[in-house]
Amino acid sequence: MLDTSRSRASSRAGPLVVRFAGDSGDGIQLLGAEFSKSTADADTGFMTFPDYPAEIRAPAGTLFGVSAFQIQFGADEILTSGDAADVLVAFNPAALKSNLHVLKRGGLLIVDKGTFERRGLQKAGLDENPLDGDLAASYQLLPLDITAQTLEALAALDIGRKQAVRAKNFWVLGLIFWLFDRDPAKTEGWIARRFAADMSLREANTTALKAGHAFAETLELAAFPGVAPTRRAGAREHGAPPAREIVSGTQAMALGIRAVAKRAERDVLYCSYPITPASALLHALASGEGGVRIFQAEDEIAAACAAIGASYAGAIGMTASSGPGLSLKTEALGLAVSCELPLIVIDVQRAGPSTGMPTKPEQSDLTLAIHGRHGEAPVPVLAPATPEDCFAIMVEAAEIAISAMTPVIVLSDAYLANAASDWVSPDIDSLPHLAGLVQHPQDGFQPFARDAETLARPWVAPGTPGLAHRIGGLEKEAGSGHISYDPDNHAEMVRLRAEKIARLAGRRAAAEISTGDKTGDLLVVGWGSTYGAIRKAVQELRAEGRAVSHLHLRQLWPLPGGIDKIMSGFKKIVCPELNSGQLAGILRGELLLPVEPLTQVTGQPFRVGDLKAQLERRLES
Amino acid sequence: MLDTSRSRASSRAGPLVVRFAGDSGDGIQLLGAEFSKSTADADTGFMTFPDYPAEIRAPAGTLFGVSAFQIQFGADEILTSGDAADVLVAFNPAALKSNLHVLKRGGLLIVDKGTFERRGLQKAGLDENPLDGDLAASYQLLPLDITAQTLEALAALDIGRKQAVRAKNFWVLGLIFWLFDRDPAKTEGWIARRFAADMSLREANTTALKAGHAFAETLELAAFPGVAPTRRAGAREHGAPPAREIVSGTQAMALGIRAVAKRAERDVLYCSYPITPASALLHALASGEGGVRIFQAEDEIAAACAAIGASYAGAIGMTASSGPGLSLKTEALGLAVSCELPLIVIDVQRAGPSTGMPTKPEQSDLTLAIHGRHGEAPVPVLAPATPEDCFAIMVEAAEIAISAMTPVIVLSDAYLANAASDWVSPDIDSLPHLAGLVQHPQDGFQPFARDAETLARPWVAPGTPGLAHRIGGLEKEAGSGHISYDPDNHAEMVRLRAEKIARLAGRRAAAEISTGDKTGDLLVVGWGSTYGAIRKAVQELRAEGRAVSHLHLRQLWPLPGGIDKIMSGFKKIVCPELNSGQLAGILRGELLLPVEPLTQVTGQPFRVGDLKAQLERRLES
Amino acid sequence: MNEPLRPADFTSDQEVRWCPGCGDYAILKAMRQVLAEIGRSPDEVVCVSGIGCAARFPYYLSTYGFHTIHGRAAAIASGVKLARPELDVWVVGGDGDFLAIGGNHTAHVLRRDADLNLLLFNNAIYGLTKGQASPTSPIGTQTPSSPAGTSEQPVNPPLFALGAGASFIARSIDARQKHLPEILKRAHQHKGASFVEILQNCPVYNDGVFGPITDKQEGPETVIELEDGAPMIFGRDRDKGLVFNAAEGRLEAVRVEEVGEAALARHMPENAAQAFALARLAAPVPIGVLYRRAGD
Amino acid sequence: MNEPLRPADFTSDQEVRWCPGCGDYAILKAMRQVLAEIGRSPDEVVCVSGIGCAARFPYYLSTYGFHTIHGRAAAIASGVKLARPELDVWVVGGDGDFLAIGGNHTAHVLRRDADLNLLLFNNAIYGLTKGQASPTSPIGTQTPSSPAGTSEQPVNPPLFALGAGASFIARSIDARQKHLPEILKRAHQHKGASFVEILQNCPVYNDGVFGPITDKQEGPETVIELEDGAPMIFGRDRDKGLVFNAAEGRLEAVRVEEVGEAALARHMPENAAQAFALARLAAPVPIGVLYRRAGD
Ligand SMILES: Cc1ncc(C[n+]2csc(CCOP(=O)(O)OP(=O)(O)O)c2C)c(N)n1
Ligand SMILES: Cc1ncc(C[n+]2csc(CCOP(=O)(O)OP(=O)(O)O)c2C)c(N)n1
Ligand code: SF4
Ligand code: SF4
Ligand SMILES: [Mg+2]
Ligand SMILES: [Mg+2]
Repeated sequence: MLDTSRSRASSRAGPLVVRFAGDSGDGIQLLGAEFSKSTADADTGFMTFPDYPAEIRAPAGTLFGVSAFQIQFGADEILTSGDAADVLVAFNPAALKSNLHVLKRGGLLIVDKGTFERRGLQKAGLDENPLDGDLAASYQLLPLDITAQTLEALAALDIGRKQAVRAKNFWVLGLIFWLFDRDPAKTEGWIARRFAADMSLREANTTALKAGHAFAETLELAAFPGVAPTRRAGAREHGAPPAREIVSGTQAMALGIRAVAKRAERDVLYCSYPITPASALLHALASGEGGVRIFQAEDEIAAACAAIGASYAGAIGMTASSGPGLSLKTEALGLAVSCELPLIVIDVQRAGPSTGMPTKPEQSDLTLAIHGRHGEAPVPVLAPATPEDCFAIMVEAAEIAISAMTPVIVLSDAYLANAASDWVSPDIDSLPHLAGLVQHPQDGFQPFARDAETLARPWVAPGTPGLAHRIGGLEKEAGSGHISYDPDNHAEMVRLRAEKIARLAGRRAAAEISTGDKTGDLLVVGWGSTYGAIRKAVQELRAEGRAVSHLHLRQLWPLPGGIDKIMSGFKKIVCPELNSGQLAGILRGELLLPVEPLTQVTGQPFRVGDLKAQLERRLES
Repeated sequence: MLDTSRSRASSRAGPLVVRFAGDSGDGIQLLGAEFSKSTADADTGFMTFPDYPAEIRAPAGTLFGVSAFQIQFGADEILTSGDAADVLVAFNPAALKSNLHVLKRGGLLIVDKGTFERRGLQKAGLDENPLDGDLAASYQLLPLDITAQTLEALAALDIGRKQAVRAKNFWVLGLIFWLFDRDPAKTEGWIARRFAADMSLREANTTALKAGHAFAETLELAAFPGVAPTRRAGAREHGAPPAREIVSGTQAMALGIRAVAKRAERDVLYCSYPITPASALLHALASGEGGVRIFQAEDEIAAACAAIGASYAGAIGMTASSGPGLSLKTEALGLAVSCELPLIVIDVQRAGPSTGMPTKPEQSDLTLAIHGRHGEAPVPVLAPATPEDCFAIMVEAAEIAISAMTPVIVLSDAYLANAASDWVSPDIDSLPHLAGLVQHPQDGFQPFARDAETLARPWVAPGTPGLAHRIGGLEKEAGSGHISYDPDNHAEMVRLRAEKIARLAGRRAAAEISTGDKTGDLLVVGWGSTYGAIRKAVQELRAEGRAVSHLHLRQLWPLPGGIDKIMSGFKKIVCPELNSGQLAGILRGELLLPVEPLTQVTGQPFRVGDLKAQLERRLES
Repeated sequence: MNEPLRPADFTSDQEVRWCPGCGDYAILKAMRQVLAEIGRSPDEVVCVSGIGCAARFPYYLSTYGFHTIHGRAAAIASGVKLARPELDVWVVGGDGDFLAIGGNHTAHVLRRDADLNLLLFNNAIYGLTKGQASPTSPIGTQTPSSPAGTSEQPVNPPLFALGAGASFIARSIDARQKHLPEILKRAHQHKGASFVEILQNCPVYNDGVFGPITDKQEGPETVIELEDGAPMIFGRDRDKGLVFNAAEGRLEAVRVEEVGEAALARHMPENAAQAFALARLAAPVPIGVLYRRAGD
Repeated sequence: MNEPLRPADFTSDQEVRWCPGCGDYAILKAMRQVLAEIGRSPDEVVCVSGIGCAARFPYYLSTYGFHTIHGRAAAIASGVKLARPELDVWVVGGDGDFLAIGGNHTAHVLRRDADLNLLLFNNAIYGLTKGQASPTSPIGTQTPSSPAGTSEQPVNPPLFALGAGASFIARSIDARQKHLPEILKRAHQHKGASFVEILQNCPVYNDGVFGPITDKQEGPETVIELEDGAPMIFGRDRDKGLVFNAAEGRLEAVRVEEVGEAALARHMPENAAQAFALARLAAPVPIGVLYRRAGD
């Protein structure tokens, strides 16, 4: 019997990380999703991250065809999908080769040993069979004949070999369920529903699931100690346990967009051209439900323009893309700035420049979002911090867009879009009522008259009786909106457009430290998807007695109020980013403080351990 | 007889400014051009600025149809076309109304009084005839019946009335020649050549010219004292007086582009889509001479892409536009960055955002040029300081593009493009030999191997035997250029691309103060077309004993070496720009110094007087 | 708004700023008349344009108007129509706007058959930017950017529209103040995307590019007015007509007396092949509804 | 390089990464063979592509190659050809690349008739981005972005090319390893822009979208191979043919025995009207050179 006490020990100290890796055809993502659901059902907090291959359908068994899924779950607040895995299941040699580095020393390594034959090894570019080596010296190696076991379990069923082999992900799921003391019943129910139309598939998967579970028991594998249910604070606040769902950043964003349509009492027209990783959002909205219609345009410029047209016509125009698409939209965004139309622009960032690494996360479109238009064309920029924050950020973006009559850019990224955790569905009806924000024309309507507080101009859609008017991208006379080349008018309009955005800083929530004290040795300023990793690293440093705090910006432009005051409380300010120091540069320029960049441009999210080590170094220097 | 002694007095103190204003159909620009030539012939320094109406051909006599031309000339170094005019010639009421504010108090005001009748006044939106008012109290009013005088002079000729009226610009030219003691002979020669094909036009214009001259003499108008010849220093250095020409920024840039083709020994493919004010450059190059071919593309994206294709194929790809076009090119530029191809991108800036004010200068595309691409995509940015510098900057841009295998953005603007002065044609053969910069493949050719010093990769065009290879916008493996998703490789490539650009700072000339001492109370940092106005304002302040110096940046990115050192010598740093403070923001972020913006976003160049007053205020505060 | 609307009701307070003699004036006049005849309130009409002389159009109408960016009017109008299908949406632009930078949006809007009325003001030149060659400039056009004359084959707008899958293709001429309003009205009636090419003279940069067709004298000899179902006849004396050369798929001009009226081709706007031949016909220039998709 | 070149000489060292069964493999094979037959050194050949599965093509050839950005290959290739007219320049892209984002460049390159060979790999889907509808997807195509099926009329690529003024328009099929190389060679021979639509199966996202035409059994019944000057005959038993219905300008399928071979239309690639009819013909699907401009 294997001794899993080492990993048990580590599990008691903190959360656990499990990683599944196999061929694209092995059903790894499905396996991951089902394990996540059971984790949610166990009332345990978690965060997942799927790691797809870039190729559509690479040849089976190759290195570039490997698909992986990682989940971290456990007793504490779970902030990332984990730096390193406690358990790795490798479905073939390629999966082992490309994922082993993620497994902790001493972690549990389960491999499908039957796949480690000549062809499999060759496809993975391995000269020798690693199972013949000294893996067991570093890991708790558990070589199982997963494929064979699955086939054996399904031998009695009337299905072909190919189909039977496909059930091996459920066999592994059963095994893992046993390891973590999860109840397979719900999954059986799901299988029954999912494969209702195909009795033989249903039976095969259910049988495999049970067989894997039984196998683990028979083997007397030492189960991991039950991870305590850890419904996050607040979840139980209001009596009955609220419904919990698993959402990725993409799904949360889609829900947020529907919430905007509801609270603004206007249609949303979501205009996009497919691009990885933004297309997932297009798919999530494609049903056309909830007041959100989609328009798949011929390119990104058309998408941005159609959204502008929709906003001009009184709907809420949204457009989404990734880096190359945002680059293409820059001219159109300038028009929306000049005509002062509400518009929401989503950029799911990926590694650049140019086509770059389309499936990999990066935060390198920030300066483009802030500065990427000719002329003086300021635009507010927001970024969600976590998958679930992708919901709230959309509502905030709409609030800004409508109340200030401006385009707003929301910067998500490939990590946030795909990472998932569970959440309690937000109560949409309790959200702010966006319909109330609309500027109603006063007597003596002027399309470029302004609200005294917000400086917003009125939003009067075509069709409104008696208020027909003309707008355009040439400079406009303040008030009347007529074309004007007057020097002083231009200066005034440039000032007004800037001031309108600058005032948002005062109207919106001030910056606030999210972890730690108001003064200290080191302030770590982050933005976007790095929230979890930074928070965790800061928590760990604080646990070690270091005077470190974390400020996470959700509003990148204009910088939120009070940020200078916060910064003045620290000896040193470090800004970790998945780029070459873009926010750091902006903070330096705006605040004239020696904010230090801490950059990683690898197309990978920060690892908590790396970040912590780097921050430690900064504390010392 | 009028007393012009006041304006004489002022003329003695400094240079003179003459402004012609009339209807678009009055031949104002031609008049201005001929007067400029005579100024150059008189060996007097000057700077001119045409002020066209935005409309193509506005109805005659209207305010928006007014066309103007201003020239400053005189004994000192002439740096701008002048804040205010000593002499204004107004051809009609609309011209008077819209140009009078430019005339100095006490200046000479010549008007064609015959045009001040009911219809003319009405078209100009004037209820009363200003000539009936008290103009004479503020100006030396000289109402002449220009049209009638011209008609009378041409009465003997066999031409129609309409044609005869058209000659009035030459009548005025004759008058002005007399005023400034210029010899009409050369202009007569020019008329003879220009209208060689049309005897009657030739005669009409010559007659009008002589008549105007004679009229001034008859009237015993007091001529302005002869302005001394002031061939600029250096012009006579090399023995025989070199040939002098009048060039606008556009013409100088076109010559610079031809010089690049010659010195690089490669074709230039200049790809563009028409846009004001960049199209003038397209026109200047359209003949296809001097190794520069043009390609008028279907849009700006295609223009940028065709230029990239040309560079990939071993020619020098150039593409030019104005703000909206630069916005559209952003995605393509990212490709050139990623593939490390030489490319020259010219942006003749105009007032934005969006369509803005197409004919008006502004410097508001700087942050777009520096930051306007998704992903980490650094690009060098240069800006010429004067019309003639538009020549040199092209050669420098090419030197950078080829030696560092990178796109380079050159920021000109609507003012520089149109302003003209005279210059001594540069000796192209003495320019650096750009052909020598090309990286030749060593043994074991790798498309992404790098020169140790410049970090440039080799430029190997298709057709080169034995070196066929593939490049693209996906991340590339260092050296081989193969597609790579490796995290460390990506980090390294991002670093290399940034370092390659950063090294230019060291390889190129360090920053240098252009006016004033190395230390002082105030350093004025400018860039681009504001050079003349800033220099003049600083000169005047220095003449008044203020410790002010001027640093003018021609290289905006990467910032030139030594800039921090220079800045440390001053108590205060002010950055005047025709935008909302873009360079100031960059300097603050890069150098962490409290650089103060001094902004003007009116679509107008700085006036020396305004600038001086503003700088004075900064000195005091 | 129960009284009949007049052209003046569609006139904004903005001073019109085209060059004297520009063909755009005539188009504006026709449009105001048509809008009045259609009879919807100015508040229910939207005019979207790109950038160019033509694209100044919306400022001169009292309807809702959006003067956008160069080439993107069709894309923006698509968003307007998706958001507010009940409004009448007109899209106006020049040959540069619709066929150079905006060519792809034009093609896709036609393919999608969104219910927009697209009016192409074709003056075969870039007017606003001072006269460079456009995609419709005839070969040999000398301009500041093509001093030796252009060498590129021009776009044929109706053919382009046919290739893009348009469901309604028409052509008229700025100066034809009877014909043009008629065509605009039919474009408006058509459900789906209507593509109307209006030959427009730019007296400043491309005067007379369409030759004698706008001429009172020469016009009837060089232009053929298409009438649904009628034999294709033209000429001041209606003495010329078109026959269909089936072997080559071409329409050819003949003297009526030579072939007899019965031999003339009849204009069947739903016949795509005929539309193809009409689109390719250079002399006489066909005006009217060249194509309308069957059932549309 | 005096020995005859072989397909292997045009094979790069990069591992091909399309999905198993992708039609792109067959096109690659045909292309390597054709390049060998053409016989120019790989150093004198450039392959420019945009982004998409199809656009990975250049990596797998040993020629010069440029994998650019989505939709812009034609524009970039124009610059390459202007700079180096002596090189053979091929432009490769998918239906999204050439007809969605890149539609305008495709149209203008065809209009200008630059001497480029454009190969459109039409799988009627966006492959690389995981299966959204493309401009060539048939109405009703269900995809993640069109779960209820598309409702937009698709682009007809040869018709689009005709509308743009192309001088050479051809079509072939990935799996036809005799026909495809022949067409590629003719495209290469043509001076001016050659537009070749290659029907390409995407087994992952749009399997069988072209129905039975790639099928060994059904193919001959549903596809007609055009031969210059020859009567248009098809069918496994060569028992069917096309007649030209001049009144409607359509080609119609008939049984040869019913009308007699003499009544069949002959394929005249220089006849634009016939090309128009061929472009619009859905059954049988015409392959071969649909159009070649006279004199070109
Ligand atoms: C992105 C962009 N590119 C270029 C321009 C410059 N521009 C304005 S209008 C125009 C073309 C005008 O021609 P056309 O569309 O035919 O209209 P016309 O003036 O002839 O009526 C151009 C190139 C611009 N405003 N924006
Ligand atoms: C500017 C830009 N927009 C969108 C994308 C995403 N994208 C890449 S390929 C592609 C379309 C692929 O379809 P197609 O051109 O038909 O090629 P296929 O993959 O089917 O061969 C899209 C939308 C991109 N890379 N760049
Ligand atoms: S330039 Fe031509 S198209 Fe433009 S307004 Fe003048 S005449 Fe009309
Ligand atoms: S997704 Fe389709 S087109 Fe792309 S490689 Fe796979 S099979 Fe081929
Ligand atoms: Mg035009
Ligand atoms: Mg495709």
